[in-house]
Amino acid sequence: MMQHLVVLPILAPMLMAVMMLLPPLQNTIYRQRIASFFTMLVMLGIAILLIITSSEQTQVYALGGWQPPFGIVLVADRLASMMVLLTTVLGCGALLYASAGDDNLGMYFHPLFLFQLMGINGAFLTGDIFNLFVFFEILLIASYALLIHGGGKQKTLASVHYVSLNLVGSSFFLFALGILYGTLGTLNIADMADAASRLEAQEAVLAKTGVLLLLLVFGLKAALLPLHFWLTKTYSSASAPVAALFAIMTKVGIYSIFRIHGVVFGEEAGLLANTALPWIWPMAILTLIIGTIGLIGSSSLKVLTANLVLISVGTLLLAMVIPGGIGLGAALYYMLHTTLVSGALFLLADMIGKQRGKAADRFVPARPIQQPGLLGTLFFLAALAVIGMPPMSGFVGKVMILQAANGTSGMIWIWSIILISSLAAIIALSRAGTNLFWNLCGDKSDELASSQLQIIAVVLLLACSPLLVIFGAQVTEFTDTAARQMLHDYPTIKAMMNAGITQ
Amino acid sequence: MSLFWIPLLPMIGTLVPLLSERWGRSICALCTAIAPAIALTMVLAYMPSVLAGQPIQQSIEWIPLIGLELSFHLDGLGLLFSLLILGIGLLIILYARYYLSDQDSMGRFYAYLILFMAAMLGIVLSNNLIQLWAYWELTSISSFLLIGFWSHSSNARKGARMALTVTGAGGLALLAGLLMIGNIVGSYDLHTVLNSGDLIRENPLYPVILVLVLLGAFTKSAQFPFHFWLPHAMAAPTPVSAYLHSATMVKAGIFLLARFYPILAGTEQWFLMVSLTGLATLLLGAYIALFKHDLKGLLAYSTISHLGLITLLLGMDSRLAAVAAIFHVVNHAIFKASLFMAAGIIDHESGSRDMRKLNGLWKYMPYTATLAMVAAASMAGVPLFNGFLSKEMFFTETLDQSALGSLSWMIPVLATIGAMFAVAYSIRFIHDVFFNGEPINLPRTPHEPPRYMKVPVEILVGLCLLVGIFPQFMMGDLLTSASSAVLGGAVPTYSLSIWHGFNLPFVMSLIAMGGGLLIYHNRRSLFRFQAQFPETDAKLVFDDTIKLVIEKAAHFNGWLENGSLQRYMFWMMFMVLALITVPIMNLNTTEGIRPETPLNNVMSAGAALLCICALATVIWHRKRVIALLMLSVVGLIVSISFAIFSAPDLALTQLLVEVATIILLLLALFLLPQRTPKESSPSRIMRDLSISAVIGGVVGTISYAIMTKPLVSISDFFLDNSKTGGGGTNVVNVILVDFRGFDTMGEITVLGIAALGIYKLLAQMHIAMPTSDIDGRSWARDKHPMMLEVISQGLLPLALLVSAFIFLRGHNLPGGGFIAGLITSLALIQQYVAHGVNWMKVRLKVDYQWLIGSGLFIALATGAGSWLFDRPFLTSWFDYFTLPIIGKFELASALLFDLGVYLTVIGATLLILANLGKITTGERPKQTEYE
Amino acid sequence: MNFFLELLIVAILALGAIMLLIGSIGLVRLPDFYTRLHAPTKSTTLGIGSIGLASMLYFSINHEGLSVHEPIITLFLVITAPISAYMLSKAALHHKIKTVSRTQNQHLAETARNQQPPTSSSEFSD
Amino acid sequence: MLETALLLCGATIALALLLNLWRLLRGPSLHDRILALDTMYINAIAFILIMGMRVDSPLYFEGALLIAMLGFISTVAAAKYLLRGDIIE
Amino acid sequence: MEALYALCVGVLTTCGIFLTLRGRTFPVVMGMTMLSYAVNLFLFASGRLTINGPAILGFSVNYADPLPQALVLTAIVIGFAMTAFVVILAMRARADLGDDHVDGRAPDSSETPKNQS
Amino acid sequence: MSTLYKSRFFPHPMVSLLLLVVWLMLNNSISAGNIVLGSFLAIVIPILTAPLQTPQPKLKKPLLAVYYVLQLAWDIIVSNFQVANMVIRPPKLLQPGFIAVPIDLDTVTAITILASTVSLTPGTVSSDISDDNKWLYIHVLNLENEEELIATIKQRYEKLLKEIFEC
Ligand code: NA
Ligand code: NA
Repeated sequence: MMQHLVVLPILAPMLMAVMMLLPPLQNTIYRQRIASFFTMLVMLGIAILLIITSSEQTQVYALGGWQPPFGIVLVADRLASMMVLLTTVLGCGALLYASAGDDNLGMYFHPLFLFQLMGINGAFLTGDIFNLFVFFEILLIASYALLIHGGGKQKTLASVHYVSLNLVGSSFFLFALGILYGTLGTLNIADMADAASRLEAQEAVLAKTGVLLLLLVFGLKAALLPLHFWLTKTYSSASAPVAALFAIMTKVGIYSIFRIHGVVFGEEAGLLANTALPWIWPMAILTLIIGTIGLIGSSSLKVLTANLVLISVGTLLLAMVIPGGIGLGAALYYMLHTTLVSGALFLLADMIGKQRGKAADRFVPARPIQQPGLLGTLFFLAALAVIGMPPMSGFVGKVMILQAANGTSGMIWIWSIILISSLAAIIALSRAGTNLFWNLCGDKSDELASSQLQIIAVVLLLACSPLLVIFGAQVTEFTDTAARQMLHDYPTIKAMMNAGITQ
Repeated sequence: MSLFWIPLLPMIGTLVPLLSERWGRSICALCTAIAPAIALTMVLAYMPSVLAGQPIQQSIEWIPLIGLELSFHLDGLGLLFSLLILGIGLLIILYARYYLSDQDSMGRFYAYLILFMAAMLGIVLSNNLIQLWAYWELTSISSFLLIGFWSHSSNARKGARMALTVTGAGGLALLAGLLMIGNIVGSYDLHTVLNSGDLIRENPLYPVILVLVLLGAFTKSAQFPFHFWLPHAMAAPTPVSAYLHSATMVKAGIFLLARFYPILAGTEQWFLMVSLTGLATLLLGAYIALFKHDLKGLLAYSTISHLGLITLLLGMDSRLAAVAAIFHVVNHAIFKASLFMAAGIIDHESGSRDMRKLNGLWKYMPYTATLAMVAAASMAGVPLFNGFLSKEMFFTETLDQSALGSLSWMIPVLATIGAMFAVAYSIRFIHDVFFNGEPINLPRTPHEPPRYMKVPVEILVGLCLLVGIFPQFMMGDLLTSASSAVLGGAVPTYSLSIWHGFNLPFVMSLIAMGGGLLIYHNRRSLFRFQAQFPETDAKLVFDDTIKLVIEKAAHFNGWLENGSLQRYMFWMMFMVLALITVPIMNLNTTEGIRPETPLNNVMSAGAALLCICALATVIWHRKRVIALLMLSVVGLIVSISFAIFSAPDLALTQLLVEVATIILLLLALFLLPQRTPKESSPSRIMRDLSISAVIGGVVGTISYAIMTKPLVSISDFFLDNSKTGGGGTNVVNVILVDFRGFDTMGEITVLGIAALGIYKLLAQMHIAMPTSDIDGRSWARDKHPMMLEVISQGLLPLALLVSAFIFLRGHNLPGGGFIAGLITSLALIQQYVAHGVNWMKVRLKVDYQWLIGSGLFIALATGAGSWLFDRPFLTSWFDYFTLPIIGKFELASALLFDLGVYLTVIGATLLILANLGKITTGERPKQTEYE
Repeated sequence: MNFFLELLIVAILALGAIMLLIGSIGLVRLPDFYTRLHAPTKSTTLGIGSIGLASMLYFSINHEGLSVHEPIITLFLVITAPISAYMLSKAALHHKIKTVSRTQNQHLAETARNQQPPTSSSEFSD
Repeated sequence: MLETALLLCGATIALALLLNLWRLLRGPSLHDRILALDTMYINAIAFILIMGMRVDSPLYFEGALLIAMLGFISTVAAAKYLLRGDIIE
Repeated sequence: MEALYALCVGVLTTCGIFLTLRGRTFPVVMGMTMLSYAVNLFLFASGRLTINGPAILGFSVNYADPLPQALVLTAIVIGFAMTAFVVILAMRARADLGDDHVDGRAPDSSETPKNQS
Repeated sequence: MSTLYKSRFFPHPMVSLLLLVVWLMLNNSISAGNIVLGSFLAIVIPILTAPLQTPQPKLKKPLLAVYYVLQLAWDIIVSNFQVANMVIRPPKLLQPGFIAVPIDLDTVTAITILASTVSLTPGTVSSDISDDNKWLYIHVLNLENEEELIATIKQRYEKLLKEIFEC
């Protein structure tokens, strides 16, 4: 089984999701919950094994035994493995939370959830651009279906916008693929890098449009300005576990930008080298600015968290465009941090909102909640992480990014924007905290306290943050190596392919 | 390793009060005190060694990549501050035990307090810049919690946020500064950094670093113009004010200045920025303090003033001044903490802090009054009390200044004026509260506080006296050691004694006292004078600013994200346009070298048909059914185009999908308005038309440019290996089920998920059904025309036969599981159309969800089957067999995979369409009878 | 290929194409919906039938082995064309689509619309 | 001769298709348009068969067969839509 | 031929995008369908146009590029799934929000042009 | 309605036969393999679709049915030319009209075949059938003699159908 490890993060959730459509798992929520947990545990094991094996050597898996670049390959390097693990951990949290009852608000929660994981993992692992499209569609369609989970006007409206924009986005993905295939003649990502360096001037012009269209597509997923409009409403109206899981969705876009625009069409792509870089710069900065403004102007915790996601997107891409790729390691660490913490915050916002009754998570006076100490502490820790204050992981991430930018040409921009957005986060989160927990009126609300599972879910996700600091040496070392591997390993992968390691 | 325990113990101790709260207040306080007490003992144990000039240092690696070490360092400066933090901290714990009321959660309070203590210790002991910053931020956070402790009060919440915002902002600036320093030095080790003073001062970034670090220090130490948060932090319980806002946290900024004195001081920039800020703060604080009617307000501004004084001292270009600064840090901490505690007692026992109400308390609490008087005298700088000593040193140093050039004389003058006000407010504090007539409308009758509440004050006041009278004995070694740490080596000679003779500084002291008395005497006219200025409350300004920022931000959000998909879509198109037109400008020629395919009339007619119908769809898009018909022609032509350009599989698929789509859209149209209202303005239409036309133009251009260029691609491999490697002659099909079978598996997964999602959408849908058609005509009565039923029944077996035909030949000829699946689905849908949902429901007992599941499962299992043969997922297998009669035939795993596709397609399509029909049928209102 | 066979195919093709064209012409020229309904439904049978026959002959002659699958298309059309017409005309009747004024027995359109037996009183009234 | 005939037949069918288009655009009733579409399907079948003969490929047959099946389905669906609004009930 | 083909792709793209920019769900859905036609043709053309060369071994001499065909097939199926979802979503939106405007409510009357024909 | 064939394996033998023939035609082959496969499908498909089939009248006189089909084919060809002529003529010369034909058949299958026949023969289109299945409304492209047309339909087609299905 070990030699098939790379494909398992895709197949395991798919298999269980499919089983859930069939007897005996069909339509019984209890069995589905147990099955989901079981799957998550298995996936956790797979992800950890994957991390271990890929740390030694990048794993390449040729599906159907077809030699790349002809067949589809999966490539698990450190980065991909890390993303798979991240997804799984986040998924565990979201699933635990959902199993407290949210999964029963509509049909098919568990299969859709697992399909979503399948799509996300596939997007991380695939080494084929068209296959990436397919996995994008899987994760998108699952996200559409999950978004409406629980029902309600807000969700429907958010879905209309989210789905429409993404459908059009997918069309442009195909345009881009058409252009790239039409000029490069291949679909394998590593092979594309190779073909790109051989292009003639006029073909390169055409290929550039394809590369930039891909930026549009990934930017839409990542919620880069001005393609971010779907984000706030989608994230703030999705049911909590779904929103939490969605925290990884923007990262898929960012990951793809890292991979495709940072590496494949990066330094060594001949005439296509760094095509997207001049675009990512301003878009990332604008995203950060708009996210920051949105953060300050947020009127509820969910909207605030959604804006935090936006800020993290801007931050990540800003880190990516630091010349020489020296910000990538920092970005990867920050990615771990921000994904888990925003996932936790979405869950927390839901718990707080539910306990506050009618006021929900809006920043208005409300009756005291049932578990002020517990939720307050959790919120406090999450806020620390978000603001980037010790002892939570945000601080390490931020310091890493600032250090990476130190002394580079864009330093002033990056530093001032990141620091100002940190200040905005302080203002916004202190406002949020004081309003949610301290600004009270009336007697204790009669809403139910959050269930054990929900609390465990949040604690699980939040606990990752200090762990990322405590084991900071190992984690930063890993992300740094992952970044370097990503930057320099494509030639290696190419070589491995040619050597025919596939069978 | 024990140095780690000093900051670590309180950190762990944070949990102690939370756990011990249940055992009662005294025990809680006692338990809370354990950790700091041990830490204090340890500091004392290290003291001899440090005083002997042997600082202690311990570190372990943490995150080497960012230069973060867990590294502590106990030198003179750290020792002095640690003693202050732990010593006063213990007193505060005792004091708070009596101060807090029963309603207050003591455990929480102590937890915050100890957390703060730990953070503070961390700052003063840190030997790593990043670690120092981390603790620095932790003090901001814990002080936020402490200020907001009485969270029900709006003042507390706002005060806490303000403090956090200001100090947090400073903290970020500090971080930037520290990172720059680290970058220049190449290390974040404080020791290394402190030895690189010249390197830093010579760096072109030095001014930037200086400003950033000073921002951190000034915000924390409430220096003008960042002083405004401190008075509002007084919303905190008084023990907090005594501890944080007089003795410790506000001194963190001072500590920072002292700590970086060796590397940042000594330049003109330093002198100007630090001393002027200090001077301004000194004067402003002293002046405003006098006018505060609130006891704590007075003390807060006095604190600001004293912090200004210390800052001024550090800013002076003199090593002795630095010593004086350190000395004053200690003195101020002692007397101000006791004053705050006294103020707390008064508040606690009388229920008010308003000096206009508090009068003549001497009668009620003479003991407390005595203590307060000693502390106030120290604050005023009266000889024999510790405040006098450092103030005299300060005066001495002001006289030595020449950095302001011809204006240097102003420094001593202004210092004296500041001191006059200090005397004045000190007198006010005593006279206004303890004398000055009778109390007015106090909520409670004042009396002496409980015994042990006075103990901390007594101890501190005792220290005031001891230090004031025996300075050298009390402070000598400690001060030398601390100063040596600040100055980085040799400490200038100075003398700590009560009497330095009748010299100019002493004269200044006398002037200050006389002037202070005079000012206090004339306070009423001064109050009147002050009253004529509108009170600019910094808090209001700050609050308004924040509120405005939030409002503007919210407004901006609302404006940007106005909830209009059309806008969002437009922006996306705009990005598309930008992204594809910029590079395409460089395309010199679209003409390639590939020979063009010849054009004929038939194709031109087809193209015309396509374009006209596409345009007609747009033109008539508001008449939806018509547009739909136009659209279906477009689909038809597209499929025929595929057929013409040698893609029979595509043509078949497109045809089927097209019909399925049209049926779906027709179903949807029944439940949607039949016409679109006209609501786009002409300008909007023009805008949309232009952008879509330009994108269309560019896309067409790109398409043309690509088609006319030769292509070197990986496709030959597929043509070469399709038969030999994949066992099929239909290369497209072999690609789908074999070479790129993984894509296909994903594709049917998408289809399956879509069906599930749609089922989910339908499950909770309650829709109003139109009772008449678009023109108001009622529906026909005949639901299922007999003729249609009969013919449909007859067609079904034929259609299934065709579907089987298409399925089986797919591997070698156009066809395959997907196409066959769609044929089957459409044939069944046709039955639904002819017979209706209810008729079908009874007869067709197939669970479509189950069908999807099995289809996907078969595909998955086929793929995983290759594992049995130790091959990668989806490795195909095929072989040829010969049977009698039948002859040679082929068996291939791809066919099984295709079966999965087939079943999934049927399941998904029917789950969607049949369920949609079910919904409408179930909810259709009774029709008005046929006329 | 045998000239006469070729000629035969050409003739059949021509017949089919002309029939189809005439059907489409009728669709354009005829005065009302009901009359237009006749044009294509007729010409399809013979039109497609002929072209299918031509194709059958063509492939049977030009390629080894018989080609007999074309009639299946015709079979399908013969089965389905009447239903398409029936459904459309039913809809037209229901929606009272205008007939050309000289249409005889217009009252029958009304009774047909109601799917009632024709009323004897109004029979043969022009 | 056959080649020319096929070319002419193709052109004839194309002409027929354009005539259908005219009716499709012109209407006036929806019924007319649906009828025009139905006729288009028929003509498309012929077109594809002729196409197959012209390029001498038997691979076009299935396309024609499917159009024959599908044209019917969509015409009936559209007519049902006119009659009942709901096509599956 | 290529030019004509590209023209058709351009026209379809234009029409599709214009429709997706409309304010009601149904035209938007039609726009997406139209856009997907354009996309499919475009993607198909990335393998260049070939007449009489279906990629069925033994049936022609000069085979068309089979890979884009396979890609387009996948794209068609996925497009169908997506269209189906968005269509039903549009209905759901109408049911939930009471209006078929993409934003759930008709725009303010101030934005409506005054002189409607 | 006459006797129904009850076999589980051959619910509709005629259908099975038709399927086999169509299968062989589709494959352009009468190879043994195709006959086996075709027979298999011809058996399986009717079984699969059996739940969706309402009882069908039995074909009593298959030979007559063949005659009917041939006659219909001839009629289609002939009238196609007539209609072609009408279409090309100036449309003003047309005399369109509706007629109502009383139906004497009592199985829906037969009625459907009759209506289809009417539609297939150019010049007439079955427009509607009355609720009680007793009247067939026909639109006639050029209605010259109403009674004669009704009589022709009844004689030429309905009578045959009645015999074929014996109803
Ligand atoms: Na007073
Ligand atoms: Na229905």
